[in-house]
Amino acid sequence: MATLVILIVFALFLTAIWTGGYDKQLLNRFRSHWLWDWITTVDHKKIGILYLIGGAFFFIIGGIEALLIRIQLLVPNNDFMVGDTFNELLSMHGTTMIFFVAMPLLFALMNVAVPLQIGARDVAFPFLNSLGFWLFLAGGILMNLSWIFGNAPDAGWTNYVPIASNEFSPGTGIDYYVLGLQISGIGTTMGGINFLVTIINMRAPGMSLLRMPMFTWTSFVASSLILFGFPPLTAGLFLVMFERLFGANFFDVAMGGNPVIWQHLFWIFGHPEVYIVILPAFGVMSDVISNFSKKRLFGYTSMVFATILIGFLGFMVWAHHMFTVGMGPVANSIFAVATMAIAVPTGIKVFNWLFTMWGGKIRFTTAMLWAVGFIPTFVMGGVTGVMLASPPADYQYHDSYFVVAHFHYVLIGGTVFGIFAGLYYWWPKMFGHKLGETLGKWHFGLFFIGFHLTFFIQHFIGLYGMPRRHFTYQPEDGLTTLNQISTVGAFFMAAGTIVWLINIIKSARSAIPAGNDPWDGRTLEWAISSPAPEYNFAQLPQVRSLDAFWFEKMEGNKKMIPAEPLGPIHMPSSTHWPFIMTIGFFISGLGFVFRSLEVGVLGLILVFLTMFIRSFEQDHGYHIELDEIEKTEKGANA
Amino acid sequence: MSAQVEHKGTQAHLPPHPEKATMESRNKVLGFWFLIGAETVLFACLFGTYLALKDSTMGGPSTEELYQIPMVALATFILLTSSLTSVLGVLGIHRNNIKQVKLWFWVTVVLGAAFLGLEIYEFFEYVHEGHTFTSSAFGSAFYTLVGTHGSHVLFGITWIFCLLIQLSRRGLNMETAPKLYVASLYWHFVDVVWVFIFTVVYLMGKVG
Amino acid sequence: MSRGKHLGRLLFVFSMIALLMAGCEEPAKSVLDPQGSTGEEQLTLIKISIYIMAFVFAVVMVIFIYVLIRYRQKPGDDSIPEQVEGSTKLELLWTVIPIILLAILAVPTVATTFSLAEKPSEEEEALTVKVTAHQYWWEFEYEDYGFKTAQELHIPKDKKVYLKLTSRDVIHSFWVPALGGKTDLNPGQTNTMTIDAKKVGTYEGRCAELCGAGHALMNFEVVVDEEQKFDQWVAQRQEPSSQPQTAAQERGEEVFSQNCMSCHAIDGAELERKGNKAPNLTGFGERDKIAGVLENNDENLEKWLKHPDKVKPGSYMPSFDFLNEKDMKSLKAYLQSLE
Amino acid sequence: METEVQQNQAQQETDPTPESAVKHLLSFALMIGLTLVAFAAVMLEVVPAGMVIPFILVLAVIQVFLQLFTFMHLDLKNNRMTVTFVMMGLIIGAICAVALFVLG
Repeated sequence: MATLVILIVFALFLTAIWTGGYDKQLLNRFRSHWLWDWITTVDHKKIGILYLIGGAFFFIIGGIEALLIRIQLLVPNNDFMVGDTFNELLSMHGTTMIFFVAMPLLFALMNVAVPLQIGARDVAFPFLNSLGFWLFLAGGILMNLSWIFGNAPDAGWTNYVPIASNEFSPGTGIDYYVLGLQISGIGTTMGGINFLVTIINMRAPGMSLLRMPMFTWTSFVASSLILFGFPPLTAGLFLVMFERLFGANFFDVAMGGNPVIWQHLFWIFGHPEVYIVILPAFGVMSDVISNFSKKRLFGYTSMVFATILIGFLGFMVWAHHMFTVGMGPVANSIFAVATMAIAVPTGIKVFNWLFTMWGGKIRFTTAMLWAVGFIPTFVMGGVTGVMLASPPADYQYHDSYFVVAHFHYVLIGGTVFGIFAGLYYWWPKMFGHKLGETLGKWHFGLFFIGFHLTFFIQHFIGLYGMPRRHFTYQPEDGLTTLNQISTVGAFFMAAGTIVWLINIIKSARSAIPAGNDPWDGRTLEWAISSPAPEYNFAQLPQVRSLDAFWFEKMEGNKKMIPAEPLGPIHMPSSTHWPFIMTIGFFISGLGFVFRSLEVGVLGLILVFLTMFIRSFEQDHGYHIELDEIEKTEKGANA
Repeated sequence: MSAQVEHKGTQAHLPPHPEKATMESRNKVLGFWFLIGAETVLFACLFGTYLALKDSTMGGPSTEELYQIPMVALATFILLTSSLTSVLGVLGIHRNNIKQVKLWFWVTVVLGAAFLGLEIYEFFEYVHEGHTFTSSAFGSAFYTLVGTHGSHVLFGITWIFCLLIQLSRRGLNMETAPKLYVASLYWHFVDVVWVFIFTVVYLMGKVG
Repeated sequence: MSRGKHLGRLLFVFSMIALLMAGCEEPAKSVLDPQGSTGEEQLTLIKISIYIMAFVFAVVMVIFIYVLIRYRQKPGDDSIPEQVEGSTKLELLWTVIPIILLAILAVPTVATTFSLAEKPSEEEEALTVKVTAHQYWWEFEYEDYGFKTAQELHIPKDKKVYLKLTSRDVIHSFWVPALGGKTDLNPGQTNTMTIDAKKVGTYEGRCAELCGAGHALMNFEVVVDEEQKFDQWVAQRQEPSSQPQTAAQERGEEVFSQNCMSCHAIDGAELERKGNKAPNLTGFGERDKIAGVLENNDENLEKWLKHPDKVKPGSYMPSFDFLNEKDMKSLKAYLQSLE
Repeated sequence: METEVQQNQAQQETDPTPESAVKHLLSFALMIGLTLVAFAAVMLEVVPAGMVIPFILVLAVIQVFLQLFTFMHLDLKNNRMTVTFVMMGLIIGAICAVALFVLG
């Protein structure tokens, strides 16, 4: 019956669209609304801001989940949130923070900075870029709907089977995980391909590969990791979906399946994922440290090769997450040695950062504080990483709070610090005004202290025998004080985040224009006005060196030398199809979650229909005419 | 705002390599190669899963009892031939010969459909013998791998079919030519995957 | 601004004090205080890696702090520093030194990985125990002696114990921090692990792989005794005293066979059916804990019997709230009499 | 659109005269031949038992490269980046498949 109703509604919609029998005035009202502008945008800078808003939203949700976890662990045998509820919290916290916070916030920075840094007018696939964002948002919303419908995923962010199979996790919780990740994963893959092609094909004249800023390089390597890392996840999620929805038997031992296959698939993706979220942060750090030390990056070439090497080795080490599975000493040893090898290029990077600052003139802006705070924090996370690489020692650390401490040092101390550094650094380029420096320093201070309070302690909690994902501990375990300190630290971090939000609002209210080049920048994005005009560069710049803009400034030029005469600029037109297609995916996801094959298929039909329409659409964009460009450029320089 | 850009691409101006002529088409081709790279890993994971589970037949028919080599050989030759015909279509693009393009891509679609028909027939046979998607881990892994390939074939013929419609409506121009080129890349990739399926699934299944 | 700085310093001091305080508590089970050779070997490796890594961290910090102090921009100094490209010598230095340090770590790592995976030799006369994990309890089967027990793993001191680990349902992980690291228990697969204990005592064990709602309370104990005492324990397990002595206990056995038998078993008792879905309760009266979490006394036993789900979320044991007071009392008396 | 027709150095070298179908027909013949050999190796048991699987795998790999470099117009000189990424995909794919087979 329900299916019939849906079919009829669907058919009505289709007839309305085809026959034009819909309310044209209403549609026009929609179109003139400012939201429509954002929904249909294909401008990479606007998409970057959308990613920022989406990521920040989920950051708050994931943060609240983290606080609830820490409150539960405040006292032994607490009964605030136990059992399945606690498992839901930790699963959603992990999944949200990785997929819906770290990834989109990095995509925000990449979208804003990469095309500007390589002197491009646009990304290679504006349509896919927009689609990628909407799919991320749809995936995130779909997964978080599980809180409202009362059955969230509860098998950890790793979603190990058989705990995630129908038998041991009945209901729809895991389905939200599977479909939410599948949808946002498709978007992420598209984003990755987009950045790869952009960086390879769309660089300004003279911008050779070895003149690209470090952030562009790390984004490039991270995008290739996305390209090869997400398919195993896609494959794995398909297997889980088939098993949960259609009765397949990949993991059910009774039917000849093998649950370890999921672990391999997950970690073949999962380990590159770690580098996907850390490498762009490395890039931000490289740019920020070099900029605020007034020096070029020390050992640029070795930095580039270290990045590539980290990316490549990142695929050879996934099984170090599985030392205790029982793969045998041979496999364990191979993966242990491969893992240790990654420490070498990472070490190269750390020392290069230190020696970039050596002999420089360091300015402690907020962005630089994040970068400076990042170095000791990340080194801490790195050295515990090497310790974890040794299988016999890992038998003790594995799945204990020691591991929790380690990966938070890397993911917060590396990725989140990097994201904040990047946001403070590029904020003027995104919005035309800086984030407040005083509040910024409070934000950094509270967050930094809170972070170390929370997680330094957790190394010891782990060594004293507390496994991760335990909702409680016993009074006689002697872990009470340690856990309490950790909880207090979490609240410091929350306070820091609140200061950040206040800072955003306050600086937007006063909106003091920051000027084109507020930080005495080195790379191309600082050569154009803030915020960047929609066509980015009125004339494509001629790049003559690494740190192209700095080079021109040292030559005594105030601007980049243009590589082409001023002329009309071709732009892609806005399109609503990515949004419509995403709605199709969303309907399909929701349908499969509720085990309604019809709705699921219907959503997919909408997706393919949109693809079909898009394929037949003839849209060649539009040109921005010369006088308009001149007007904009004049306004920006006035 | 500014005026819409008019599309002026006509057959007469088609450059010898339309797939490399504009930034747009170069992006398209490069991006598509990346997608192929990603799909390679996706299929590799399904192959790995199949290999790990192929002996878990749970009393159902084993690979050796099940597979019918003559039918697989026929399917293989059909698909290999379609790969050749699609490349002949691409040569047509390079010669700016719309008739040749149409002919060879139509042949490709027909061959693809024939392959798909054979595969569906094969699946029916297997289900008949008690080898189903849910009968064992082997069944699940087999149908997932071969079925994913089959769905790629289906997508491929639909895609090329749509492009053929566009071709007859708009002619061979800077818009349709790169699309066809990319579609033929996709078709070759589907063929490459099949080369591994007949080797790893069917032939190795017979060796045991 | 200056007030802000002041507050910042205060925060810093506070956090440092907190970190120091953290060291004061005495942990009950610790990786850093191993009581068996497996744990010791692992600790050796942990120590080697900590020393190497502490060295690396110290070097980074020294350079880091020096740079931050020495090279901050002085007010009024607008000069442009020299734009150094790099230094092949330095870069080689921090490529080669880490490689050497890692090699130093890699050799004992590989050696220990292989030595820990070895099966105990014939001469060592290891005790073999089959460990089966269930949501959320542990079953220990002494194959050589032909009996099963649950929640408490008894082993003799100074003797290798060869564990064969598997799971009945989902993936669990066997962890006794004081005796050695984890090994996963996978359904349909048997992993092995060798441990021993050099000191008599009771060591806490935990499940270390998320296994469902009751994961945090899937605890167990390893009880280490002198060999002689262990043999006594084995003898008693083989000839358990499960016969009711008093009238209350007799009634208790009746209640047990009516309500508990489909899942639980008691060796040596004259009961008709013996369940194997839930822990074997032979010798229950001698156990330290109920369900691995509550101290074993009358009050807690009643709490557990009435609301197992409140004690251990997700527990499959149904509530026995419906038993009348007398039956409950006799059931408890019977259970506590099992030795 | 034509205003945008840019030719980079790599393309300027390409021959404006259309390529002939001979290369592709030869390549196709070779593929059919390799396929026949693979089927024959399994069905007729002409290859020693232990060698059959490696043998047919090698044949499959040769076919892949034939497809890539003839039908798919990949060539090392002009598309270095593409070749790098396709090879990376093949290597990582091979690692995944073998690892799942051996360790799974």
